[in-house]
Amino acid sequence: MDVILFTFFALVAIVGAVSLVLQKHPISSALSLVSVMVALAVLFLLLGAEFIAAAQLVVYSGAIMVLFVFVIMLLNAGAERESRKGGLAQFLGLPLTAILLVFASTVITQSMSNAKAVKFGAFAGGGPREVGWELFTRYLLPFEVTSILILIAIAGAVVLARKEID
Amino acid sequence: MDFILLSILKTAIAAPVLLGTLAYLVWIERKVLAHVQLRMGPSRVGPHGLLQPIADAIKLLTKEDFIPSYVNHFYYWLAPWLALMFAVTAISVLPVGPVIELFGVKTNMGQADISIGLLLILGLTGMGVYGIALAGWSSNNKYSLLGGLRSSAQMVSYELPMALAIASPLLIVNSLNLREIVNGQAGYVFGIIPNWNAIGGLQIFSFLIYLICAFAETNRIPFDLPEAENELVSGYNTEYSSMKFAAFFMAEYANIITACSVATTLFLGGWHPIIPNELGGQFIPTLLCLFFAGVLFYHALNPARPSDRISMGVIGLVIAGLGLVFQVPVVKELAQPLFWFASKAGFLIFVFIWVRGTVPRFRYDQLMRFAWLVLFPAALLNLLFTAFVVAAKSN
Amino acid sequence: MTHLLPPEFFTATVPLHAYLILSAILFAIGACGFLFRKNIITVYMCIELMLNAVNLSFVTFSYQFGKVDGQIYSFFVMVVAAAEAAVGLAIILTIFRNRNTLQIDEIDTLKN
Amino acid sequence: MQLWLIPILPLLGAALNGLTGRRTSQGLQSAIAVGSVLLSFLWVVKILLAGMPAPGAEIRESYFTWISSGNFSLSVDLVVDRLSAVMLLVVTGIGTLIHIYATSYMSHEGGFYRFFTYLNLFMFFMLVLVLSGNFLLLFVGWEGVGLCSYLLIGFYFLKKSASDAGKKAFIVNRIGDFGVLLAMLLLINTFGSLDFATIAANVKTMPVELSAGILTAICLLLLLGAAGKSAQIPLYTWLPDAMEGPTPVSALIHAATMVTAGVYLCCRAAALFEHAPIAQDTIAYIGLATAFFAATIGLVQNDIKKVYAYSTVSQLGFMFLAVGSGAYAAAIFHVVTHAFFKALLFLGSGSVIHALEGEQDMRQMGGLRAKLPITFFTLLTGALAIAGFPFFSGWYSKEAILSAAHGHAPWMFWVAVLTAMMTAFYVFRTIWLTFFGEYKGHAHPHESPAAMWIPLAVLAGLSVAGGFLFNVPHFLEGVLPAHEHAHDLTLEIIGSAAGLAGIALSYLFYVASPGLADSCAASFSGLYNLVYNKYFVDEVYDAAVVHPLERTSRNILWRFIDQNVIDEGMVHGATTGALSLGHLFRMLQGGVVRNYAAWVVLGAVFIFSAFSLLGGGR
Repeated sequence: MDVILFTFFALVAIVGAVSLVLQKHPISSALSLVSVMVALAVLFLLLGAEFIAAAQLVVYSGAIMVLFVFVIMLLNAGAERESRKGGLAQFLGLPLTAILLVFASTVITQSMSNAKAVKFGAFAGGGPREVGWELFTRYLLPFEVTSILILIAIAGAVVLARKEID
Repeated sequence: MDFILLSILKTAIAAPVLLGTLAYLVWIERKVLAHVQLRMGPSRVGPHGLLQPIADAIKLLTKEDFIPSYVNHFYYWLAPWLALMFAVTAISVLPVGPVIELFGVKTNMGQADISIGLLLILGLTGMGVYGIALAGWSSNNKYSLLGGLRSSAQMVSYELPMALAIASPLLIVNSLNLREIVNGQAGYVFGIIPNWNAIGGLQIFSFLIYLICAFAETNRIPFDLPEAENELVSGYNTEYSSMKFAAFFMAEYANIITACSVATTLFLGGWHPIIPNELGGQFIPTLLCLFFAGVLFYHALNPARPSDRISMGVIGLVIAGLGLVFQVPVVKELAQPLFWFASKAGFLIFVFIWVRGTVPRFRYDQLMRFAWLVLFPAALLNLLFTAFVVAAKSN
Repeated sequence: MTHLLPPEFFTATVPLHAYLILSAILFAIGACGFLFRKNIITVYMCIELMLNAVNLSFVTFSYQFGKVDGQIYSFFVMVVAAAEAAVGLAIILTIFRNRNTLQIDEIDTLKN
Repeated sequence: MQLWLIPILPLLGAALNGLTGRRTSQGLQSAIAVGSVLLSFLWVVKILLAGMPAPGAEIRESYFTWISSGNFSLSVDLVVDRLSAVMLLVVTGIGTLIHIYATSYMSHEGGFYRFFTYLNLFMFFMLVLVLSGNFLLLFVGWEGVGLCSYLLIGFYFLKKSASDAGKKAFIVNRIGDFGVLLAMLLLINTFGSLDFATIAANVKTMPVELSAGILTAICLLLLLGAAGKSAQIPLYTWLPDAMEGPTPVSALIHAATMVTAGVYLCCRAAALFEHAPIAQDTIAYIGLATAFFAATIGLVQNDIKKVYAYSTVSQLGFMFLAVGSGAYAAAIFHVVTHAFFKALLFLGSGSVIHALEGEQDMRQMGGLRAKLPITFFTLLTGALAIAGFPFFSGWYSKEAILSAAHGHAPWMFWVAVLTAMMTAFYVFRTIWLTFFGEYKGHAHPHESPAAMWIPLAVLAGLSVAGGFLFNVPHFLEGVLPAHEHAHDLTLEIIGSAAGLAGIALSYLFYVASPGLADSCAASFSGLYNLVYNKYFVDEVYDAAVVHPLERTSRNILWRFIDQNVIDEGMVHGATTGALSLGHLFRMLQGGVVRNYAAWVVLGAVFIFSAFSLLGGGR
């Protein structure tokens, strides 16, 4: 069961990510990103992170991506044009990322070879209660600081997006 | 018995019931609106138009599926089903009754019983906006686009006060699992006042806020800006016809059902009776049914129309029989919770229709200001207050 | 139901590093997108993708160590991503309003 | 007990006035200024009434850890024991009076709120100095009062002499502060603590052969600081110039409170001085010399405030003499009484100057007895007090000091007696010249308003009765190390006689036969000029220290090091280097974000390669 779920949603995630990169139209990219996020949410569930999975749904695909779609529609962003700039990125981009991927996976396989396998339900420490407990005891200060960060972000967004009066 | 098989069985039971409810909700709404406006409402197809939904279904299925030439086909096709999918999926985590034992199988009355049910519902309803937004964008029509934009902005804005309003009862019952939430509201204050969050839990404010937000989330009057007929010629679904249109329609009603059921679960104590069973709460369903049956029989005896003589009588008999079912020993365990849940949710749905019949529509800026400057602070204050109360109680 | 399927169907497990490699792949794809796409919004979505990949590995580690901390980190990542999305989209709006373009290569006033 | 309120209140006053003074009225400003100081005075009184610490006991409030490094940790704590209680009462009490006085005295001056901001700030720092439980916090107050005195001396900053005097005071104090700093470092090195109590405890247990050298060094350094703050030889030259500041400032800072900080410091460190006899003797010599020379200079000055300034120096010398001869209590006693009568004298002279529209030269005064009766009588009481007229406040403390000096070394006693006589002489010289004879000026003198003469009256009362009202030595018994001196009647008679003789002599010189003074000056013209020009000490300092220093810094430090090495070499070199590097690296910044991202990925690749070559996560 685990294997099937994992493979299916991993494939969904990868296909979504690829289509995010390859799609020409921003809306399509956005929707493929949403699919990636939903798939990831399921994987979180498999890893026993219920709360994070729900948060992934609510925050990422429910709010952030809606914001993206909203902005894309608002600006009526069309398909992008080609440009000759960024030669370095164009030519080195693919090999670089490939090398990065190879290195990363080698490191992972080296260091994680003896790690325990993932069984659904083996780790039940990801419920809202546990996360909330940690969040409000050991991580209280970072939590508060994050709230301040969000406040600042709100103010900045308002200031930026306001039509300048002139 | 196996988990998967059980789930499939439940779904097999639940899905047709849900579809039937969706279909007849339309009939109910039209009837109620009609009587609000002193009309008859659908009355031609079948007795009192009772067969109207079926006729509508046939019509929608057989209509020509007209696709404008300039739309973005894929998303145009995707949008309605996306909307319907999320709307219906959200219902699957709602428990309509306690854990019961049937044929030696212990199971809870509801599809899935997960520890983050409420969050899941929030997430799915949040996803619901994609359908509308996509529909608006893909049909490549400025009215639809405006509708889509409006609905996405509106939904994002109203999700905040909604979540805050939901949070305060959660503080009291202190769980995200819907069944535990309902069980947390069991019991009666002074043995008579139901210990529901909206009444015994003194969460009436968050209940109202939630209800208002639910109106907005489901794009209902007075917040139906995305489909404002007289501004946007019915907004995002302007370009849709036949089954796709029906999908949007069903999605809307499914959302209403979800919202009302969530409200019932969170604030109105789910399936718990309004009067303790030992004080005769268990007889209320039967009595109600018998009362309605009596009314119908009266109409059958002195009918307004000749056809009533039969139809009213038959319906009356059915209802009376239903009333007696609530006292059958085994079925009772299953039927009474269902009755209470359904009646509470049904009442809320009636409120939805009622409001639609009576309240005018907001202006868009009013809508946004209302969300951010009234509901949001109110919900925050309520949450703060509740937190203080809970903290004071806990020590 | 059980006898319809082979038992290992229910018992088979996924090695942990599969998750990590998946997150690495997603991250690499995101980086690729960042390098190749020219629409600001898409580039931005690629960043979100990378963040998600990182979240996945965080959660995986929290599974491995049986501690909830990793999930806390990914929670913080989400929150910061939300804030970042708000500000970033506002910036994009402003850019579009002032320069009427979303091509990332055309916004190069700060060169040399 | 909320000790922190005591210093915070004046600080609040300073903040209020400093921030809002531009807009508020003078009435409100003076209300804030006086009120804050008065409140802290009342708070002090309340605390002391609530529970006067027994001798040797203390009220200690520790607020937070200030410094904690290694095994050395220092906490900010305020301490009230009997010693600081006395100082607190003096500082806040006299401070309140002088604030009241100043509201009227400064009412016609510009920068009214600025003045009171500085004054309240001074009160804050002074109270911190007095209250602090360790050397470092004391040093904070020490520096703060130095700053405030600089600001207030240079209050009329448009006058060059004023700003110069301010600078002089500041710089001279720097030398002393340097000493204190070194002393503190030595203390940390020796005792690993700066807390008074801890140090005092450790000193007692310290073996003599080990302690003698280091303690002497510490004490001498402390003494340097004290000499700087309390205007002792060789660092006394700033105090007379400090008279450029407004008179209330001279009264509060340069007579009553700040300049006695040195004495207070010595008494705080009494435990140390007790174990460093050499340093103690040095103090005694310095104090005696200062007292004597300052007195001689005071004899011939014509500026009334200058006279009082030199008398302040000389009185401080007396206090140091007392400290040096181990009579700490007597020194504090003299601090108290001196605060009374010297504040009185300054305020009185201020009232005279006020009446004469800024005239300070005594040769332009005279005959003001009728015109300024209150000022006259108050000033007279002050003069009697300082002259050691029997049973006036000054008499008690001076007798205590004289007997202590006799106990230390008889010849010191005699010199001190002579000094006391001179003190009486020059103080009464000012009285005669100011209030007797006929008026030689051109202004139209008038009595000062109530806000000015009421403080005068109060201070007059204190300087009459303060001596036997507050028996400080008895109050301080067991707090400070005391050496029993035989209570010798003859010494007292000699001392009082010296005072009376001084008064009589000055009467003879300036009232009975006015020509006598000038003829004496003429006959001893050489000596007269020497003394009149303050022994040319300022000139000597200029020639010996200031000018060489200035020349070297101008020619070597500025012309060579600053201009050539730093400017040309470092600054311009750095800029040119940065510029060329920038030219090099600007290729990198093509303005194409995706290329930057590519660089980032490249870096990531490098990191990962290194990581995996080093064997992955093992």
